Amino acid sequence: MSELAPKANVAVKKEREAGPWREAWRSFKKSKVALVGAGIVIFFILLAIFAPWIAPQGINEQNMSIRLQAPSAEHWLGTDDFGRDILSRIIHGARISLWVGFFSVIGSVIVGSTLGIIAGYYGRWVDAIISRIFDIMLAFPSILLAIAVVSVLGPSLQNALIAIAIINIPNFGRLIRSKVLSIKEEEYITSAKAIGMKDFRILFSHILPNSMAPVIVQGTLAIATAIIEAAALGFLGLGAQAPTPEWGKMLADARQYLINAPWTMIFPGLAIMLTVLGFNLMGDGLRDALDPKMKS
Amino acid sequence: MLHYIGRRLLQLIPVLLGMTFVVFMIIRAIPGDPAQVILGQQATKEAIESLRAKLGLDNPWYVQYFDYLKGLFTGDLGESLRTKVPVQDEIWQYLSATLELSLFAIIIAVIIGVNAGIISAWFQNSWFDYTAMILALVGVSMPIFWLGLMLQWVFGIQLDILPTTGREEVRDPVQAVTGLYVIDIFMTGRLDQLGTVLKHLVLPGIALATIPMAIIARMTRSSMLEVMRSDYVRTARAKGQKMFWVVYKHALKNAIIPVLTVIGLQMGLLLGGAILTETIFGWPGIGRYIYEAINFRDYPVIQSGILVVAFIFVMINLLIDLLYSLIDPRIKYD
Amino acid sequence: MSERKAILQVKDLQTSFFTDDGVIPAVDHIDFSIHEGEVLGIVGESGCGKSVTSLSIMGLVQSPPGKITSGEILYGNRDLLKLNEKEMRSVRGNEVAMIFQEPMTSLNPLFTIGNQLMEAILLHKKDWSKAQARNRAVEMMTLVGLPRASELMKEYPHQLSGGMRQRVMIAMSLVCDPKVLIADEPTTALDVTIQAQILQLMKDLNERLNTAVLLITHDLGVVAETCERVIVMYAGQIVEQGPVDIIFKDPQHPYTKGLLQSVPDMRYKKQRLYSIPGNVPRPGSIKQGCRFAARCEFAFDKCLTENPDLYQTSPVHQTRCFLYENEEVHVDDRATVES
Amino acid sequence: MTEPLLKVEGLKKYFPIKKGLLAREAGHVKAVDDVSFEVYEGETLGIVGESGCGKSTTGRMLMRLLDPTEGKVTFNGRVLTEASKEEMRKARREIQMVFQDPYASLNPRHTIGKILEEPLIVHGIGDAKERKKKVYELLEIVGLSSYHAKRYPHQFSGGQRQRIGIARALMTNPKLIIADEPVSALDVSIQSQVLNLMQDLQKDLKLTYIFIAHDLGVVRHISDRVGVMYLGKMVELASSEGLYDKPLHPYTKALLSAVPVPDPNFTREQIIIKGDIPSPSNPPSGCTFHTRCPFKMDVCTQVVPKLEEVESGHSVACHLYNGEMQQ
Amino acid sequence: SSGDDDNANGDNGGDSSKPKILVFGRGGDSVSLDPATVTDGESFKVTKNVFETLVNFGDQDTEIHPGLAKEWEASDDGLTYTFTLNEGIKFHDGTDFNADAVVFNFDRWANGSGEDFYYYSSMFGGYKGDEGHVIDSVTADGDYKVVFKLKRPQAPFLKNIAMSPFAIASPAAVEEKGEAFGDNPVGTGPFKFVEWKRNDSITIEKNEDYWQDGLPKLDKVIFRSIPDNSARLNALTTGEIDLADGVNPADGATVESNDELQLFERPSMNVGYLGLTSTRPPFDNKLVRQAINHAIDKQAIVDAFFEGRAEVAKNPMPPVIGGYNDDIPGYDYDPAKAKELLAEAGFPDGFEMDLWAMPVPRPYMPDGQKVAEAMQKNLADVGIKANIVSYEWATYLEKARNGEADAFLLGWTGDNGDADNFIYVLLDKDNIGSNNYSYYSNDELHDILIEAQSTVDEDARNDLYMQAQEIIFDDAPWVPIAHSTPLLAGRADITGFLPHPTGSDKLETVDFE
Ligand SMILES: Nc1ncnc2c1ncn2[C@@H]1O[C@H](COP(=O)(O)OP(=O)(O)OP(=O)(O)O)[C@@H](O)[C@H]1O
Ligand SMILES: Nc1ncnc2c1ncn2[C@@H]1O[C@H](COP(=O)(O)OP(=O)(O)OP(=O)(O)O)[C@@H](O)[C@H]1O
Ligand SMILES: [Mg+2]
Ligand SMILES: [Mg+2]
Repeated sequence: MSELAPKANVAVKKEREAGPWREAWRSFKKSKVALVGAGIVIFFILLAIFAPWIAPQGINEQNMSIRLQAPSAEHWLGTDDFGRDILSRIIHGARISLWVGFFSVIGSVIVGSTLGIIAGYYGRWVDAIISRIFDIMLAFPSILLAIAVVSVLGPSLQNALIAIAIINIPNFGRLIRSKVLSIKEEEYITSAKAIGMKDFRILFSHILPNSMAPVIVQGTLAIATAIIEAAALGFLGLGAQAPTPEWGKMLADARQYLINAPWTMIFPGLAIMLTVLGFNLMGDGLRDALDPKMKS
Repeated sequence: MLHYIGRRLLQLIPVLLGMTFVVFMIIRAIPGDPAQVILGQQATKEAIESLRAKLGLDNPWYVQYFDYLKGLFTGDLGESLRTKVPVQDEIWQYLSATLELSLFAIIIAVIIGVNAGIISAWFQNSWFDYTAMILALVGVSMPIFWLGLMLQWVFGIQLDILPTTGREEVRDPVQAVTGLYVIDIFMTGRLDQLGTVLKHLVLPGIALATIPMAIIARMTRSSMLEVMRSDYVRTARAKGQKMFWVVYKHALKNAIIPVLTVIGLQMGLLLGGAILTETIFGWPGIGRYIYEAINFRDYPVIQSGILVVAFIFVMINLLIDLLYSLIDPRIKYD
Repeated sequence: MSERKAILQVKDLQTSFFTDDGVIPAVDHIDFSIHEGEVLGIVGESGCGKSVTSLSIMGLVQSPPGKITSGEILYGNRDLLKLNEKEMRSVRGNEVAMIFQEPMTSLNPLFTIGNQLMEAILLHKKDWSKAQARNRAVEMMTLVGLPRASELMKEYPHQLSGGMRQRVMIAMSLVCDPKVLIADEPTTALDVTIQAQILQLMKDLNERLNTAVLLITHDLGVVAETCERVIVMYAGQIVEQGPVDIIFKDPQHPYTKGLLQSVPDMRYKKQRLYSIPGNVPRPGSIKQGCRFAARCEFAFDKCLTENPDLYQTSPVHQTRCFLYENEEVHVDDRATVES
Repeated sequence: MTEPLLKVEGLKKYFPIKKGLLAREAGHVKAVDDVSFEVYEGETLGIVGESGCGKSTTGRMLMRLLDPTEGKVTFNGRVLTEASKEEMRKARREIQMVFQDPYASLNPRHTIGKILEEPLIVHGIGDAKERKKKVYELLEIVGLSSYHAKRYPHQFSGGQRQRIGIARALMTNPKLIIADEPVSALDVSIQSQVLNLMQDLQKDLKLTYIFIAHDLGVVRHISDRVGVMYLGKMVELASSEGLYDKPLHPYTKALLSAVPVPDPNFTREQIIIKGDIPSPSNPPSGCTFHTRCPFKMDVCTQVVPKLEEVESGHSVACHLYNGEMQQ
Repeated sequence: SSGDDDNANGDNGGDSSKPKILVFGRGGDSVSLDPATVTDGESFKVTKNVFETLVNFGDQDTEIHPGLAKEWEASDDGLTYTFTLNEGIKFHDGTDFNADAVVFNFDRWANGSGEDFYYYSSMFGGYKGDEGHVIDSVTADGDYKVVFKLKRPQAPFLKNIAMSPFAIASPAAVEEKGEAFGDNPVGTGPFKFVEWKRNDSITIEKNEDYWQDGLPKLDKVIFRSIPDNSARLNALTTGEIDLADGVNPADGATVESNDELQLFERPSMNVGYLGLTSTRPPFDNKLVRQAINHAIDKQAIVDAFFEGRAEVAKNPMPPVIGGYNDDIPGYDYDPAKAKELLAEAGFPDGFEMDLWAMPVPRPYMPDGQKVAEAMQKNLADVGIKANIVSYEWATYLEKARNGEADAFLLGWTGDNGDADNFIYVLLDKDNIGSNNYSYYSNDELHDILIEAQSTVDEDARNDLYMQAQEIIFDDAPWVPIAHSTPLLAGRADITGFLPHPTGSDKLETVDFE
């Protein structure tokens, strides 16, 4: 870089600003709602990264003598039935939810996209088989599928993550498949063929990059859903195991204190809602920025 | 048209068969033994072995699978390992409970969601639009079980104005005819029960309706916005038509098609996905039925339950597809 | 030639779009009028503001982001811009009707042709019975040369070809005997043979019903064959205006000249086409000077700094170019023009 | 007589229409139905016709972007219709295409530099530096500048995009360029720029064009010979003077008379033909134009007229003329 | 009475002839209403009120009282029992209850096979013809006398006979209904079966011809399943149900502070424990097991997660059972001692282990997950890193039974209040692979337990069990945690409700004030 003349440097920068991703970022920036969403998401990401330093307490510092205390100066969000600081647990819990959200979605994107591309590109019986598999998975009530998967693998955070990833595979698969089908018909693909390009190159250098925008949007929204699904599994006792401060599990554990100590129940719920809201807002903004024509 | 339905139904067969196979394999992969569950914690090993033999669980899986399929083709959904009740005898009772709740929820969701979406699109960027869309986002962001508990806490316990569990006042039960109580009370002439039946529907209904309502509202809005920009809407206005009719006649009919898809999908999700709501509100529905069957490793119930839910899901979507052709004369299925 | 009354006068109309990228004055202070029974053409390249002009007259500019920021549109002695929504509705379709570019999408695909035609009638003829409306609809369809009119009433738009749909649109716009018909590129989407049919039809109707027609197009050939007077627009402004035979024979504005020369003529083969250098600017992108200056081979310093007025170069001819600044003639009443 | 650069014989494309329970083929759209013509080196062959008559389909089949149902395409002595996939891919270096919608045919996520370089990479021409040089060279040739290479398609105007499309087609030094409505999407003032560019390039680079369009003025301007298509068939083929000055086929006559001329004083005998173009899935029997033809005879409804040369270099498929010759 | 007046959806208002309906909310539905065929408590909860047994347990204990039989006599060798039946009792279908009916029922059970009558085969050593079958014959001696002959003495015979599965069903109905009897139960009990909405509710109504005068007090009882404990309590609060089984200990105080509600405690006859699989290292080392016993702060657990409504356990059976050894000191909470023992066992730095937590609440362990969490902390304090593991209940049981767990939480509720039903069943080597989940095996203990089974003399028998408990204490195969007092809650105006330690409550004396 240093070898470039300053003028060239400016020019390069200016040109780069005009790329489609830059354009998207520019229009994303314009949406206040999307920025609020991104703000919330970044806030929780920071919480997750710096949890050990931010949180006043660790995950499992039990102190039976201060069980179920209402929010106070000392414990902003109160304490739970082990006398642990709820705020601290929520902060640590951000790690879990984001982790599950991100990685389950990455898992479904990888598997789903691969299947979707194969189906969309090769068509015929390959498509028929893969599409039928997607149909089967979609017709399966998703929470039951998750329960079944977790039952097979045993309850743990990791398995909940796998279950959620599996549930979402057909969504991404279908999305990519239909995208591939429509991009296949685009004129720039015809023109790529017309210059004598090989299929493989068309697939990876033209079709794939152009299908990414909706995947990113769908991915962001799927993170939101995944967080809720993870919480639901946690709530059913099929997710993270104690003393992991998974938000859904915290909620489940707090159920019996709904009347006596509602704060144990309200705050983890709010944490889930806020995070999910953040991802949803951001996904919406991304959709408008990246792919205005795509519908939810 | 009939051809089309025929083809769709034909296509259904491999999907449903694949489904039974997947379910069959999954539930047998789940550790835990029905015999153990049936006999409980106290059971001896021998007792369990002999029960397994009696239930035919010691046959190779393919024998069991083909037996099950054979049953299916003769309309036999199998019988519960635990209660010995044939699945087809009791499934309707659960299904109808879920159907009633889901229908109630989807009706609320459609009425409110569609109208909110329309008004938001009509008055784009107004305060109503912003409020409705933020609420819709909050709606899809709320864990349903949390919402359910909060509703119980507020309306059931703090305000004490609505019942929190079940479908009916058990002291004065509804005589089930169709299983849809709102209809049954008309058939049995017990209109006085209407109030309690509806009251029982309210909280679980709201909990269940929130997410579809939000999704429908958002979908309607974006679909309406697109349609409102179309040439024929401009034509309608150029004729001098009132905005209200432009929106509700010309635009809505066109905008509703993608919304219908969403409604169909959501209805399907409600059917199978109401487990949490059903658990929290003590609703004796199919979700809980299957969930409990999973806990009890009641294989035939799980298999047939999921099969029935999937079947209804697929049928709803077929119905929605047929609805399209009613709405849109361009869509001809043949 | 007879003297005709102006039926619709557009005065100093400015319509702007308030977008994220700034304010776009899509129509920038234009004045013109349509006379009873005449066919007035507006030509211009894509994006020059033709459609926005017509939508402004109808009060159908999409808002937000669009807004009429100044001017008057006088219909008779009423300013359409001052009417409330209800009054405006009674004008739309009734006194001023409009047909659009895309016959494929301008009819609602989910309602029958009959339904849509009768809707247009019953909206304005409140006391008519359905049967009356149906008769009228069939009558109008027959008038525009649609075969099997009464059967078509029961059919849906997708069952009709593009030419038939455009005829339906024309029939629909005429059901209430409007005084003014605005046709925004009514034939652009059609094939030439069909275009010829539709243009012929419009000319016939104009003669028979004496409806004033504002024909918007980008095709100079269509203007030459159909219109009496023409307005040439460029980047939101009128750059030249006058009778068709004068403007086509003796164009004044360099843009009009260039445009006429760059069209390949089917009748003979030119060795090389004239081409105007550069691109069509987006409205609002040129802040200073004549909007055509950058592409104009006659441009001089003043053109780059000042925006020329529309100079009256003859009683019937106006040009927005400094070259004609000094040839201006004065006419007392611009509304009454001899042609 | 020299060998034609491209020879097309009996080209057909039937698209199946699927129907019913098991998606049986219930019929065909006869998009292109037995079209033959030749293109000579250095000339421009124009193809005109109304929408849906099979112009694009023909163009695409020449490049095997669509596989013909029947027929033979010979390019430079090679039979393309029998070439393997790989051979065909290589042949595309010599035949290139320019598309109607310049925006849709450029990958929105690639820079112009990348878009232009790609044909070279695909055909393994030159090293990185040479390729870059060639990109800049062509940008200049089509009237853009080298700094445009870093931009994305959406940052250009329609005319500029079409120049890019043309530049891309020229990257591999092709012999033949098939231009499918290259100016239809452009404004008049831009259209003339592009037409001029194409003419200049043809002269400088000795290109051969097949120029597909529906605008008869444009076709006349650019073509040496013109073929008129109607409903999948070539109904008339002649030198452009011959065709425009003395059209033979009733359809050609009607077409020519329907084109509005930008001269208010020009009057001509207008032949307004009635009705719409019939559907290619159910074309009329005999001569497909008989349903709209003002000169319809009995034979027209039954016998398909053949494209026959009635004057030197002027062929027509019409019983009015074919009959003459028979008598 | 105005019993129903404050009920949220009360019907007809307050006239005194209004039927008294009790809605009993509970955690699950019954499996079948033929008590002989089922094993689950939720089925017995209903059948207990539809059917009756020859002899009854006490109202809140497992002492034996007359039931359908007004008196009985055992021979000295403990091999013959003669029951004299009450006269004039009719089944709900109108047929007579008599000696033939009793014989019919016992024959039906004895002729079973496989798992038809699980409790019969497990309590009486199998079916007719089996090696271990205890009952030699059951014969009628006239209309109202039944004679049981045993092959060998069985100490808890009467307690067994009193168990819900051995309730007498109408022979006519059994024969008529066949397989469907479980859906149409006919007994002699205070309530008659009316309707069963599966997974939702079971309705039984007053048996007007009940043989005990003035009983039952209620006109109707509706058992409703509401799986979630909190939801069930909510339903009670809002008046949708009148009585709630399975109240979370945490909610005990809430109920007590609510004037409209009252709290019931079910007398404890259970044990909750942490099993240490003694075949898995390092739990094969007695010192390690003892160390863990010292490491866990049982009192704190009881205080926090049983809300104090339990007794800290030191033996594998609760104090109400005859033969309980109160002299055993128990392992006190002593982390230092625990560390010492660990060091002695060769684990000065502790070790890592899996700690299995029950996924479902059970009366003996209201919240296994939380107990495990507390234990995890205790173990961490002595250097043991415990990872909490949980499986779905069915899986959990199967895996634990296979000995796959290092340490697991579990518990037991007694069936008949006999020591054998705890110690032998849970800790004898015979029951490894069945209810001896901890794989504990001690031959000395085995001999004692076998001897006790056939010792008819009460005191001698109790001595044997005292010894047994000492052995177990020393070997420490478990960490006994608590004998809980399961909670129920009901409307304040409920009277005469006496929760039974076995979990099956008789409702004939229940009334509204
Ligand atoms: N909804 C809108 N939002 C923002 N800008 C708009 C909108 N509609 C029109 N414009 C702007 O107004 C200008 C004029 O548009 P208009 O549709 O009148 O052009 P036109 O002359 O009809 O072109 P065409 O021949 O393409 O139909 C365009 O440059 C466009 O940028
Ligand atoms: N993939 C396809 N499947 C079925 N029918 C097709 C397909 N492609 C084209 N057709 C049909 O073939 C006919 C000829 O199409 P083609 O695109 O070649 O026409 P065209 O002359 O290029 O028209 P236009 O001027 O509209 O571009 C049309 O009727 C069209 O509907
Ligand atoms: Mg326009
Ligand atoms: Mg084409």
